Amino acid sequence: MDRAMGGAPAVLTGSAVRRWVEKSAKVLAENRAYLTDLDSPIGDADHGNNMDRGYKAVLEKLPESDDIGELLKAVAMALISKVGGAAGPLYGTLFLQASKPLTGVREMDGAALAQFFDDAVAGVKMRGRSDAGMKTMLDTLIPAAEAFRQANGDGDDLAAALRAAVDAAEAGMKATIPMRAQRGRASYLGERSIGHQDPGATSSYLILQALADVVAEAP
Amino acid sequence: MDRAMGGAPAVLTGSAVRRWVEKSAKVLAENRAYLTDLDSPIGDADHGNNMDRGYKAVLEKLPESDDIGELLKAVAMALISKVGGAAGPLYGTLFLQASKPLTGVREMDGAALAQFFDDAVAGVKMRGRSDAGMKTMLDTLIPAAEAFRQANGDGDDLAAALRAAVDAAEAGMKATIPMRAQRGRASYLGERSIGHQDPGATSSYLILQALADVVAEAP
Amino acid sequence: MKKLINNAEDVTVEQLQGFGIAHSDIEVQFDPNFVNVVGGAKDRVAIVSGGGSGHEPLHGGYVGMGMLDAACPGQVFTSPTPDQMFAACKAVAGDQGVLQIVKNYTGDVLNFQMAADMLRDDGIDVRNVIIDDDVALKDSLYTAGRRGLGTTVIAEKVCGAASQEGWDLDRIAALCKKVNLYGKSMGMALTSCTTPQKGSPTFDLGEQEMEIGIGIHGEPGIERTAIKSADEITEILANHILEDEAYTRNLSEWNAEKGEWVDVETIDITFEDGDEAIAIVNGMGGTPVSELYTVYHKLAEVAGRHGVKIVRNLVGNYITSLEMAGVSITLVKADDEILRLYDAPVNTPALRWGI
Amino acid sequence: MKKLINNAEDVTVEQLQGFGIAHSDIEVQFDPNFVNVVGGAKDRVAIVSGGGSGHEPLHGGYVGMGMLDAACPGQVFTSPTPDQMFAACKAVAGDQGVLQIVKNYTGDVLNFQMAADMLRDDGIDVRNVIIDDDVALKDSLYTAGRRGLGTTVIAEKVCGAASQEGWDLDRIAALCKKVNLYGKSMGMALTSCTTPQKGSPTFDLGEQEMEIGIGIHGEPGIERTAIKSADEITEILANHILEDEAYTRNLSEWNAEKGEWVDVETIDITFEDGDEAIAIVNGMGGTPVSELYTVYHKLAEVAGRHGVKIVRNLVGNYITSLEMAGVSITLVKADDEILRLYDAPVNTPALRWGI
Ligand SMILES: Nc1ncnc2c1ncn2[C@@H]1O[C@H](COP(=O)(O)OP(=O)(O)O)[C@@H](O)[C@H]1O
Ligand SMILES: Nc1ncnc2c1ncn2[C@@H]1O[C@H](COP(=O)(O)OP(=O)(O)O)[C@@H](O)[C@H]1O
Ligand SMILES: [Mg+2]
Ligand SMILES: [Mg+2]
Ligand SMILES: [Mg+2]
Ligand SMILES: [Mg+2]
Repeated sequence: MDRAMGGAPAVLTGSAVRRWVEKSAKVLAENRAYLTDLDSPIGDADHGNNMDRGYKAVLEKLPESDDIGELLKAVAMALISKVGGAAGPLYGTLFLQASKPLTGVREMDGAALAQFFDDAVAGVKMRGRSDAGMKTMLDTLIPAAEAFRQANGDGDDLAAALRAAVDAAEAGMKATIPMRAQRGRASYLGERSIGHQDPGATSSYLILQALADVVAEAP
Repeated sequence: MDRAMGGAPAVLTGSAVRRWVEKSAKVLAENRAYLTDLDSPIGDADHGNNMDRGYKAVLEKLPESDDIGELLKAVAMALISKVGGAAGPLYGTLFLQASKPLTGVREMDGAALAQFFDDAVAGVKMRGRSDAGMKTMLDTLIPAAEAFRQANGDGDDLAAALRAAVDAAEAGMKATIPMRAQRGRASYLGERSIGHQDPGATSSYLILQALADVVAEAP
Repeated sequence: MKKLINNAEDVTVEQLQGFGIAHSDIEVQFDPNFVNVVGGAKDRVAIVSGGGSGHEPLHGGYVGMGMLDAACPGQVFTSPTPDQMFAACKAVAGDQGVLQIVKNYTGDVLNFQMAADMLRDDGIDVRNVIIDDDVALKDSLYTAGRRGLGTTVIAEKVCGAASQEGWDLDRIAALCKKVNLYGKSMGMALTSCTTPQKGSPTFDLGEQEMEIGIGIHGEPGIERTAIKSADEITEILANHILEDEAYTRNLSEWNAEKGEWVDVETIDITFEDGDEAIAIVNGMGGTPVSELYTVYHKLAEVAGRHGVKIVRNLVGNYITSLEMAGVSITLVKADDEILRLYDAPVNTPALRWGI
Repeated sequence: MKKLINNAEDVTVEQLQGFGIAHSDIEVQFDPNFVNVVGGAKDRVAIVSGGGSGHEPLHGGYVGMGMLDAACPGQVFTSPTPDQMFAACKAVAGDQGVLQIVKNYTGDVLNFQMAADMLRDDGIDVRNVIIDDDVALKDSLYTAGRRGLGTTVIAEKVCGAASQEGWDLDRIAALCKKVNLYGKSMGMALTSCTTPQKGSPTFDLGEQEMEIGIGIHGEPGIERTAIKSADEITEILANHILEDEAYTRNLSEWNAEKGEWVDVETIDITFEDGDEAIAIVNGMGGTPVSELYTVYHKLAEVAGRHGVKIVRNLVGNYITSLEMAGVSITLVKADDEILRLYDAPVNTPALRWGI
């Protein structure tokens, strides 16, 4: 990884993306029961299992390549073919949509990563016919994408901008607690969905945090 | 009721038999849950309901007659047609068998009652292919019949002889606790039937006690 | 108690009312309660069974063309009364007589025998065949004998088909006895059931415990053990069945010459290498049918290992114990005659094919 | 957790293996997992459905002559993946195309749409019809819309019969949409179910509580109330169905001309005096079938009070939620066309008649 001043990497390389995917798989495995428990009171008690199963498949399918577009497309296809449920197509589309402009790209700077987040959000919105405030993964992803773009514009290095994104993601995730769900299974509960943290918003937070960690730990 | 010295009745009249039936119905209704609970660990949790349902039907069918044979036959037929399970045919046969020599009889002395108990026991043994020590109602009925015959032979009055029968019945009932069942549903449990009081032995005890009470309270 | 009922006292009647209007080929009668096919059995042998309620679809669900002509439902887990059986048999019997198929529980046996006596007095020819196929119980001397389990369903199906073919009463009774000797079953429970009358579980079973060798009345089984995997459970049940030795006992039977009920020594078959069988993997009421397929998968393997080939199967809830979770396995050795009769058309609420 | 399973991770595969060997007319494929009729749909439209496992007999139990040609089982309560659906449709489709019958859950809809896109790219003509019949949910703007419940079973039956009659794809798709507009359902739970993966109940329900307006994934319902009698529960569910107003929502549909998925405004029927209906009184998996008859009895009365006559009924476990105790009611308005197709022969593990 190239480093800007202070030793923080200035770009995200293909190998860092691979480490991100591996770290995500590890974190989702560790949080499997937690995510499934979150999916119990307002869902069908499978989100942790879905994500864990999906990322296990991702690890098996991940190519040796450093082409970020190829890597993210592989993530997308593995999730689409292994997760099922709502999360499979949604996370699948997130990575598929975001991977499109990245074919042949081997490192991403801050601007590219900001675009990546925006594309990711757009993919989920399109697939899920959903938006901010509906108590979904978008309530994590949208503030994270905005915070990243802001911090990057303010001149923060990658690690700092990702920290800002993760902070916004965490706030967004927690903000789902008082929300009334309008999409996904939780929406069936109406008022009774209030008071519970959204499982998809939580898995999105964990995946973003994995990215920030990978960049922060970068050699 | 005719009375021997001391005011205790010397014979059991038809109207006393009717009071016995009514008292039995009352006692079985009161002990419905108790008998059903006894039938849970070693049976199918219905004995109290069976007996209560049966005696409710008996009350409806009981003729105005003072003919003891007619009364007891009515008891038998109502039990047979309303109880079902093992208890229905067994109690039904008990009363049917014992009623046979009593057609046209309007009062029973001690000797007649001793015969009644023996016939009752014979009826159950025949219908159930069972005997003492198998953890059934016979473990109450057999010692009661024997104690009654003994006390009556010793010159006890009806009330005293019935008290002796009830005491023997109680002991017999309690003696079913350590027994291993060899008939009825409890026999399926083998060793595990040990340690539980038999529900049928208990309902037999309650019915005998009702008779003793009726005779003791007799006006 | 969590049940879809109105009044614990009346559940049987409530349910029969719904059953009656749901199935237009079947009539439901009250006081005494029984279920019968419209039209009865006229020119053929009537096949009648019955038992406590709570085992649905047994027996009412098997009333219909090619199976039972009438069924007598008792109170929950309580055998029906002789007057029900008498009325049911009278309602459907033509001049060919009645076969009573009786599961071996003290209450069922005694009540059906009383009913048979009443019918005989009334001039109706009646045979009374006991089904006692539960291999969990080894001895008959110190117990009430083996209970009637899933073989009952096959007996009802096969005898119903024989009646449709016009067999006479003695031949159908002999067939029914053969099916009983050919059939072996064993069950287990993961949970107790709760009868409406009692309102709490009949027995307590820890979260890590199961009961092996249960009957169908919520009564505890012959052994309580730590919970095991579906494959292990299936091995236990299937091996008991497949390795069961020839079971000898006396079964009560009406002797027309002597004019009394007599004990007849009766000996089961044992399964042999090369046998074909009809299998039932039966849910006890509260187990999802999907789980039964895991059991079926293992059962086919264990049977195969013993040289027994399953040529027909029923996987589902056929003889239940209210909402109990658990499974029973039945294997009935199948010869050509049994298979042909089994395959014959049947049209009942719970079993239907060929029509 | 008390289940007849070996490994919580593999339950779906374990069960499919047993299902495959139990039913000789049906094949089971693995990796990707699906169930298909031997021979596929060659000269007629293939009917395919699928969804999470745990709802058995839905959908695999409805694969067979006159109903589904293939079914894709997902993990327990998790919709299957597009590659399963793609492979299943490829396996059974002839040159008449494929109808996908999709229950309206976000995951099912998204995955089936992705599969439809893949199939279209592969040159297979595909229609995708959504079933959203759960009247418990009133609005579609602030929710994921009404869920798919029991009407799915009738849609599968009727479309399977139309395929046997040789209808073309557009006509069957129109029929399927009609059945959806004609069908309304609502369910309730007395207990939660437990998924094998989680191992403990999905939601907690007190001994005196019930959930009204549940789906089929062990998700809580729209309201929690004190437990009521079977008659009261039936009144609530039946009245919601019978008095449901015309429900308007957008359903996603492939527009071949535009080459994209478009929203089509769709409006349900309301039940009117004089209507005939097919009724399902469906057990959620852990409720004895006997109790369902009490519900059916009351349902027939309530429907009659609204002038609706039940002309066909299914009483049993047809679309379940593992071992959940509870019931759902479905009424599908039946015109002559629907009735004729409903009555046509069907031979599947879970539904069979006329053959
Ligand atoms: N329409 C949607 N748009 C965005 N996210 C959604 C949508 N529907 C559901 N989700 C997300 O998916 C998560 C549930 O995923 P999961 O439990 O794996 O799928 P399912 O709901 O099919 O069981 C929810 O917590 C929510 O964050
Ligand atoms: N063969 C028998 N002889 C005598 N008594 C018996 C016999 N079998 C059962 N019983 C009695 O019947 C009682 C059970 O009656 P009940 O519960 O009403 O019938 P069931 O066992 O059919 O449910 C037992 O407790 C026992 O006392
Ligand atoms: Mg979920
Ligand atoms: Mg009992
Ligand atoms: Mg009983
Ligand atoms: Mg799910």
